[in-house]
Amino acid sequence: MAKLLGGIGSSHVPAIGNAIEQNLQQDPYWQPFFTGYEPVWEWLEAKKPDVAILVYNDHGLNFFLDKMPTFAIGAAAEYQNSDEGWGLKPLEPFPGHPPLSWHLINSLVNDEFDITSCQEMLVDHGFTVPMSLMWPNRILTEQIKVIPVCVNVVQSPFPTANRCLRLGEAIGRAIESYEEDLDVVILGTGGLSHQLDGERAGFTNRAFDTEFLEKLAKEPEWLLQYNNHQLAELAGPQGVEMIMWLIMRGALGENVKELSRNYHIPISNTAAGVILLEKTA
Amino acid sequence: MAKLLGGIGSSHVPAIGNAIEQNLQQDPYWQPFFTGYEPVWEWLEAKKPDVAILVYNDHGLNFFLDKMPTFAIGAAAEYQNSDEGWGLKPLEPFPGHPPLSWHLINSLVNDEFDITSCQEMLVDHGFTVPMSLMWPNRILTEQIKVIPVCVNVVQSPFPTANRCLRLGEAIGRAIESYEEDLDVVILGTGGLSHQLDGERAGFTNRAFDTEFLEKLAKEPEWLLQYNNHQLAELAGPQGVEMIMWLIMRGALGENVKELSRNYHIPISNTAAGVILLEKTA
Amino acid sequence: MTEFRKDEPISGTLIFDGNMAMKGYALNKMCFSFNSAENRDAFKANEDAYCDQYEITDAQRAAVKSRDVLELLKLGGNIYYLAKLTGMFGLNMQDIGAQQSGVSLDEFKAKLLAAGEK
Amino acid sequence: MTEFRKDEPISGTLIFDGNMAMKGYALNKMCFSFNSAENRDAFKANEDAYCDQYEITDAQRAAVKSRDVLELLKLGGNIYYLAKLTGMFGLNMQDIGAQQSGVSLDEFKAKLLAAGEK
Ligand SMILES: [Fe+3]
Ligand SMILES: [Fe+3]
Repeated sequence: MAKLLGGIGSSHVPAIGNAIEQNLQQDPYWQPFFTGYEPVWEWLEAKKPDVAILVYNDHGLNFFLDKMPTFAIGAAAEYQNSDEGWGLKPLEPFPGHPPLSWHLINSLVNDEFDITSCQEMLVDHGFTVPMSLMWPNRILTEQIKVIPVCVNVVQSPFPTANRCLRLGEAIGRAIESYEEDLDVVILGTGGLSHQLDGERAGFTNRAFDTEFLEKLAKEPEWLLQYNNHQLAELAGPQGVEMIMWLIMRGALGENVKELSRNYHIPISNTAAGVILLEKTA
Repeated sequence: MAKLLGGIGSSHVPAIGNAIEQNLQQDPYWQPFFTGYEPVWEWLEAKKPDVAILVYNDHGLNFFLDKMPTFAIGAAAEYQNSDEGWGLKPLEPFPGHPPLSWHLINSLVNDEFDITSCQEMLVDHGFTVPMSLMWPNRILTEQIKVIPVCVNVVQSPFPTANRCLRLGEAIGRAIESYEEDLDVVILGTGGLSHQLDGERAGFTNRAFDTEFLEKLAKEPEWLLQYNNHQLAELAGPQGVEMIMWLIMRGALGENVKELSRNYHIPISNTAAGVILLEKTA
Repeated sequence: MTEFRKDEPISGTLIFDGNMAMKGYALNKMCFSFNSAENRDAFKANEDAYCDQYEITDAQRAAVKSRDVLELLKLGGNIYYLAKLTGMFGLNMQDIGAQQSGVSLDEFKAKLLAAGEK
Repeated sequence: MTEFRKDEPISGTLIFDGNMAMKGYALNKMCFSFNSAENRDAFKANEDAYCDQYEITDAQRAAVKSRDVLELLKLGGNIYYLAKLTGMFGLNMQDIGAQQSGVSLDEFKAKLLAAGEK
């Protein structure tokens, strides 16, 4: 049976992709950020998962306002990256896992999640930056397979934090009911606090992010006290992306151990976080 | 406050569009079908609703398998019809009601329905045929406003019958919480039993359809005993469309009176039904 | 929940699920393109060149050539997109219904009218 | 549930909800087209002709011309699509962050670095 080993929460700021492309990891600006990934690389190297379920948001590459899904799941054999209009060089395509994709879609729709299925899908920096971050030594033939889970945080209304946590739980159940022996990891990306638009552009909230990270392993329901409008005020309208980390957390179930955590301001306009959680039962 | 007056269930077979275009309503083949709409026309003429919420499925015009939503709701000022590839002449655009669309979307997402919002959307025969059927004397400037609610019955897995009934209930609540004084009608379209593909093409099931129609007003939960695979066997894979009538029924709430009903085989490959339900409280 | 995998087959029916979708994506994508009159004309002008653009399999190409709906379904075609292919050649849902159930168009229509008599 | 309509305004922040979306659809659609290098080139070659294709309002056209992000947001632009417009002219998220908050780029970066010191 498939087994979910753990989850990683990580920011997906485009500037990171740039830093990796230009080998800036040891620069004073970047070093405090990349250092947080060392435990993640060790863990992924030790566990060698077969499939990654990558929860992220599209920023206007694959989806437009004419067809804006709340939750979209990829079911393609391969996912292509493409020009987003402001300079990042598109990466090579990423291999998918269609049978597990379809199992997820079937299980989630049966559990009454209203999924948009995508049999062909472009993946933007929200997806490619975490892939480059977690698997820096990319060897195409030995590459991990990925399943994109794309969440609407572009057109309000976004899904509620509660809905995200429950989706995560349903994903966890779906993985456990998949018959093939596969080791799976789940990534929840985006955030943490930041604001790109409005007079308040550049806003961050260290205290709120810190409490979010503190509570994530043992008390994820803590975030549910806030509706998305309140989250926008506390963490910036783009900081609301932290609800995607709840999808990752929900999938891991009740018994979770925090293995590492890092937090650093600033990466571009963003308060960047990373957390590594292992499923213990 | 907005008020839901009633609901209409109706088939949306393309051949009907053709019959209307060519004025075949009095032909022996067509008369037993169109006669069923006379009470509907009288009721709509008396009630003159301001907005119609039209639940239907796209058949490969607006949506493809690359972005296949379970539930999609239109939020456009206008919806265009277009060439579907086999001869129906495209109709003039239909005016929407964006503020009510957004109210629906906001309310439903808050109620944890994972809606795909569509700010631009082509509507196919599944939508245009019911419009032509219910409002045969189309005067553009006095036209009813419409909100499309498009359901996936193209790519399995389809939403469950239960999910559809709950979506309907949530739509009903959303209408009742809309502050502007609007009279609203909801249409649930598609079905009834039919099969387009496979050796069993041409399959119908009068007994099952009759029981469905019998139970719809007072016992809509009757359909929930069947999963979609069972429905495909009983009513044909395209007969599963009857779950969209449950969305209509769910919106009407508990107190409903059946004003009229008609059933006729065949309209093309389909067992065609129409039902008129009035909300009594 | 994996119960869906234990579904009993339905006589004379192929459910378009993930397994079928995985087989037929390119074929369905090609047929979806036939919404456009320009594309239909291009296909009619040179079927092979048009099929080349979509990388359909040889078996799918052969079934497209022969307009064999049952075969196209088995190869992963979805009826709604296939209908745009057959529609281009003047075949409507009753024509292909007759073809799939192995009877003449008149017999197919008669069978449906008979279901109306009961 | 109508509670979302009673939301208190957030200082210096415009939430991209249905009301804003209704204003800005054509503007956002135009900016979404800038994913394509070919479209970006066409826009740079003749901005007015490109804007004509999308039927944006005169106010939106003026704000596009002046690359005024705050104004574009008020007129219904969504930041993710607007970023493709500004990105075309070499302005990244920090450049437009500085512009919107009314400070120089160096001040904007310094403010963020200071938030990192705490
Ligand atoms: Fe993001
Ligand atoms: Fe239909």
